[in-house]
Amino acid sequence: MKASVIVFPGSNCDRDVQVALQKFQIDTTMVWHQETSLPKSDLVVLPGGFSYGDYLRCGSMASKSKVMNEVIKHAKDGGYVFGICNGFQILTETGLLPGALLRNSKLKFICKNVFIKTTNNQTAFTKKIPENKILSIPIAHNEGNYFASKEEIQSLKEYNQIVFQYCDEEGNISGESNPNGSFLNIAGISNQTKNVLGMMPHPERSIDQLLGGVDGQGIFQSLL
Amino acid sequence: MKFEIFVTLKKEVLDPQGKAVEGAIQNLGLSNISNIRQGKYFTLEVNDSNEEKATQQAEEACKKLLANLTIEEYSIKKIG
Amino acid sequence: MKFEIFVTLKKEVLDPQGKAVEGAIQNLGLSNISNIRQGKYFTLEVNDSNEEKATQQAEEACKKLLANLTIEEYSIKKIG
Amino acid sequence: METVSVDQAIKLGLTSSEFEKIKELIGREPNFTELGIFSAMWNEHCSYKSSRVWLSQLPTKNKYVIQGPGENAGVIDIGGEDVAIFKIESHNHPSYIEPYQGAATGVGGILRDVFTMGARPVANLNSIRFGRPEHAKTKYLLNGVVSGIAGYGNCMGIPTVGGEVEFDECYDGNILVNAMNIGIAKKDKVFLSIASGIGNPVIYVGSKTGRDGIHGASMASQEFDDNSEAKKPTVQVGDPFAEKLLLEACLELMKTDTIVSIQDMGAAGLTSSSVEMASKGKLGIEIDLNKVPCREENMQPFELMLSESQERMLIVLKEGKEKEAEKIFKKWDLDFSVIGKMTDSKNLVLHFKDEIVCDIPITSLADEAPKYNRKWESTPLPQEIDMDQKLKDLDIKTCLKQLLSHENQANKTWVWEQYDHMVMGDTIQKPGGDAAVVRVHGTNKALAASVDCTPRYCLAHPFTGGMQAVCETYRNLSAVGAEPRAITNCLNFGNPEKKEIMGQFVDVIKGIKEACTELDYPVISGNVSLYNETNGVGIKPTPTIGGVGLIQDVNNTMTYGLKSSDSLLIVVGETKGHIHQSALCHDILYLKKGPPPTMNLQEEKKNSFFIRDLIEKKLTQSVHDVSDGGIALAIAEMCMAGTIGAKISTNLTGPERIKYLFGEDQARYIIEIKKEDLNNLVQMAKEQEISMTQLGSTNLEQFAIDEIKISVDEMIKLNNNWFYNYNSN
Ligand SMILES: Nc1ncnc2c1ncn2[C@@H]1O[C@H](COP(=O)(O)OP(=O)(O)O)[C@@H](O)[C@H]1O
Ligand SMILES: [Mg+2]
Repeated sequence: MKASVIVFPGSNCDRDVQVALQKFQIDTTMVWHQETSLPKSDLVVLPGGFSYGDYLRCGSMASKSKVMNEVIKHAKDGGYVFGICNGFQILTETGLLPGALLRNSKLKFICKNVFIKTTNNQTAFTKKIPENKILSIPIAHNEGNYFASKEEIQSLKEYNQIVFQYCDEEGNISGESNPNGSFLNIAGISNQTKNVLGMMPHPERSIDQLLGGVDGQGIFQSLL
Repeated sequence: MKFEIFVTLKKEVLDPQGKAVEGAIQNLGLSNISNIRQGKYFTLEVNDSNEEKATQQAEEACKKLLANLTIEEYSIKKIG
Repeated sequence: MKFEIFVTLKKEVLDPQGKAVEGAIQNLGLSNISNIRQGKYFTLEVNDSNEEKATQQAEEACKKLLANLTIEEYSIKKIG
Repeated sequence: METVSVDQAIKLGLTSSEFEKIKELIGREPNFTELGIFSAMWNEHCSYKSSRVWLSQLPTKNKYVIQGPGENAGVIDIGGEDVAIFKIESHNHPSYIEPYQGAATGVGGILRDVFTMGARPVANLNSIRFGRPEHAKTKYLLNGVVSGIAGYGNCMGIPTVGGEVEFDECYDGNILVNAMNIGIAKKDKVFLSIASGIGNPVIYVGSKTGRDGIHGASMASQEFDDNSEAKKPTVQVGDPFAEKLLLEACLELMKTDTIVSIQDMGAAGLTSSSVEMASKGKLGIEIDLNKVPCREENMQPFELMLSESQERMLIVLKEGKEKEAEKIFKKWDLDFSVIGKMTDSKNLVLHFKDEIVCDIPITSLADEAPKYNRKWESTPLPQEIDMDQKLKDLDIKTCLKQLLSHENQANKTWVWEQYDHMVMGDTIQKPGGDAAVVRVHGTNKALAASVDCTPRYCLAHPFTGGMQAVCETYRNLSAVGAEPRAITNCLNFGNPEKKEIMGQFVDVIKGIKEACTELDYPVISGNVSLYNETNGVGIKPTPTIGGVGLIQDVNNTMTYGLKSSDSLLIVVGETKGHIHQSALCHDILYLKKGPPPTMNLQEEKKNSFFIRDLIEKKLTQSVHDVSDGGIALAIAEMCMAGTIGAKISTNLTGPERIKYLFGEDQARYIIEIKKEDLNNLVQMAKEQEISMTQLGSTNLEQFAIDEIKISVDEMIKLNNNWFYNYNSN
């Protein structure tokens, strides 16, 4: 398994995700956003952080980076693309995933552990996680409030693209267990062909018991 | 040539900021104020003396970057 | 009564967003575009038929909440 | 050349005798640019003119210190090839005027101080103090400051892992925002600001210069009055994105062999950075102001030299390395300009257009800056008063509930949930514990850090308060199993021209000195913020201490949440029941008289060694230091963190029981141990002459003190809600 992690100006979880991938023996290369070609990779990761300072709209400027043309090509050819947090925002800005991520409903940055339910384990990223498994994984974002038009939501449901939903410890998906106002408590979605995943929670922060948990490792294991 | 650009959320998109601002305004006792929506406002210069061409470039900036057409719409106004 | 409100950074205040957006626009090949500044744009309604009074309330909303007068300035326009 | 008047000098914050001294030093009248430069270098913030004589008394060395005060930040050895670099700094005045940007640029400034020395910043902490919650501006200031700290740190991708928040009337018109950062570097890759090499190029990198914060440094050296808001200079707006690029670019440059010295542009911008580098190297410096990258048109020399635009650095390169350096800064989309060179003239020479607009000896700006030995008056130790009448009828459950729900003891999750405290993947103890614990990346060791101060003690008796602040960090570090290594300090005081205030300052320094010496816990960096006064009323003396310690093995760190409902609770350290100046008296009963608790530094040391030894031998289940609210609150906090109850008996009644439970005697810790370890522990304590008392045991869902009972759930509710309720409307 070979992965490329794209580094944008302002990315700041690039090293974290590199550490995680390497922990699962995934051979990882860091790729600067101005590159015009990708090293041969099975997986491309768009890491979390504040690309371009989150100015204008989160992910908007990064989505226009040179290397993104290659990432889009890679996705269209069926390669895996994984966007975490800011990476998810970048994926919606490029159109590889539908919808958009708006300001959190309380207008505050939130960094804490949340529970998410694995609504769909039929993707390359979740295939080793039992269906409906509840995971405890941290979020850390200001704009994670998922929005999509009625038609888009319809199609997300139809093609089974909702992968993770915020829930409580028992798995209830409700207003109380929604940290940011996301539509349908959506925490992560895939594209129709299930080779592109975007999620707001940070699985790379949940792979070490010493740091508070290992619930994120199922995602990396699924990719192997 | 100078332009003003307005980028606003489409009507059907929830506006968490506008909503929060509205709550805050009410708390300030300005109870007559309602229906607040928040958008972005840009001013920029286009170095092209042909108005049509200049507008076209401003238009392109909106489409390519300043607005996210999934959730936003824009309008452009020449101001000098 | 409907108003439009523009909140912009004072001229001498650094606009980090405008600066970053300008860089990105240049990278998109729109090299004629320059001097981008980003501000906020609000629309709101004031439930008062007296224009003067309504404007005054919009004004108050700006001063108390919508604009941070330490670094920003605002302008108000009646639009309906 | 235009001449200047003494009136202009006074407007710039100089005194008339200082103006005379300038003329004497340069042997002529200064021009306006030169006067501006003098005013910036000679103000309190840059020259430390009121504090220097006293600061020099602080102990600055132990076997770990590699670099003490005098550089951008201090450096300590943390084993192997690694060093930790840290400092704390105030941004009080700007944060009062514009809380978001003030706090944000405060974080930005301290980060530059750390990475300018070659370190990658790995942990942010902050100490923030506001006026009464009901004061009209408090909510706005609190929200602005917290989101400003969050905005900058989060964007930089540096975790904010700890801090403190306090509300007190004395900060109504003068909030405190003290930001601390810790970075990690390799021992042989520490960069200093001592320039050398005549002819070496001086380069400017980072963002462009605008008219931001011109005279911010002198504002930080003046009292506020009702007109200050009108007089404020252009507020500096932080650009954390630019700083992130600057950080990466500087660290990349530092890997090459190109840098002679490097210095961030902080207070008084280009002036202080260029003068300090030249002064330390005993050289001259020549700058062509035409080459300074500008954001605005028609900027004048005075403005260019005094601007406090953020995210800028000044670097002296080895000759011929300009191209190599430029390539790196261009890659990161930053401005780069060769603006001058080091000279042998020993003067600061500035060119603008085709003129020389400044030519003054560096020594006159630095070494010859005024130094005042201001009048001071020591604060005597207050007498104890008899409080038994007031204490005897108090209901313990009510007291505990009031303390738990008081803003100063309330759970601060609302604050630190806004900070990304996990990014970089090494946060082992997040905010909420006694001290933050951050692993040294790629190793098995960790740094622990804590910032503390108890201003009510400092006001009552500054000497004791100074000692106590140092000891509280020492205890917090010990409680997580770290060996305390060194501190940084931020001394926030009122107007030093008043002898009582100057006396507080002197007493606090003496207290810090005493504690640091005894504990072998020196000061390696710091900052002084004076004139925290509005309309003649000063703040309580607030010497914020940031302590840093080392944990050799990350698996040997300790937390304070109770772990099991079948263990014993023990207090280590002697309980005498010192209730004067306690949180209970001060915040709940409004009894503000009397002396703070007595410090016993020998006990502090002994007990800390004992606790660390227990943690290392895995004889404790949890450890918590006893501070505000005494034993009662300490145990309550352990219960809430572990959602397990406790049951203790005092065998006391009336005022004695209140004093026992809520008294704030120092040098104490509560530990949770397994029953079977008790005998062993008693033996160890006896051998080491440690005072240790069994309090009781852990329990299921209740905290029971003698006959008094409260459920852990109820305590959690009381403790968790304050910030959410306060900020919900
Ligand atoms: N401004 C803040 N930023 C981050 N963490 C904070 C802040 N204020 C308090 N905390 C955290 O909350 C916990 C409790 O703080 P405090 O009551 O000052 O503890 P102590 O008295 O034990 O030092 C600590 O872990 C501290 O780091
Ligand atoms: Mg504290």
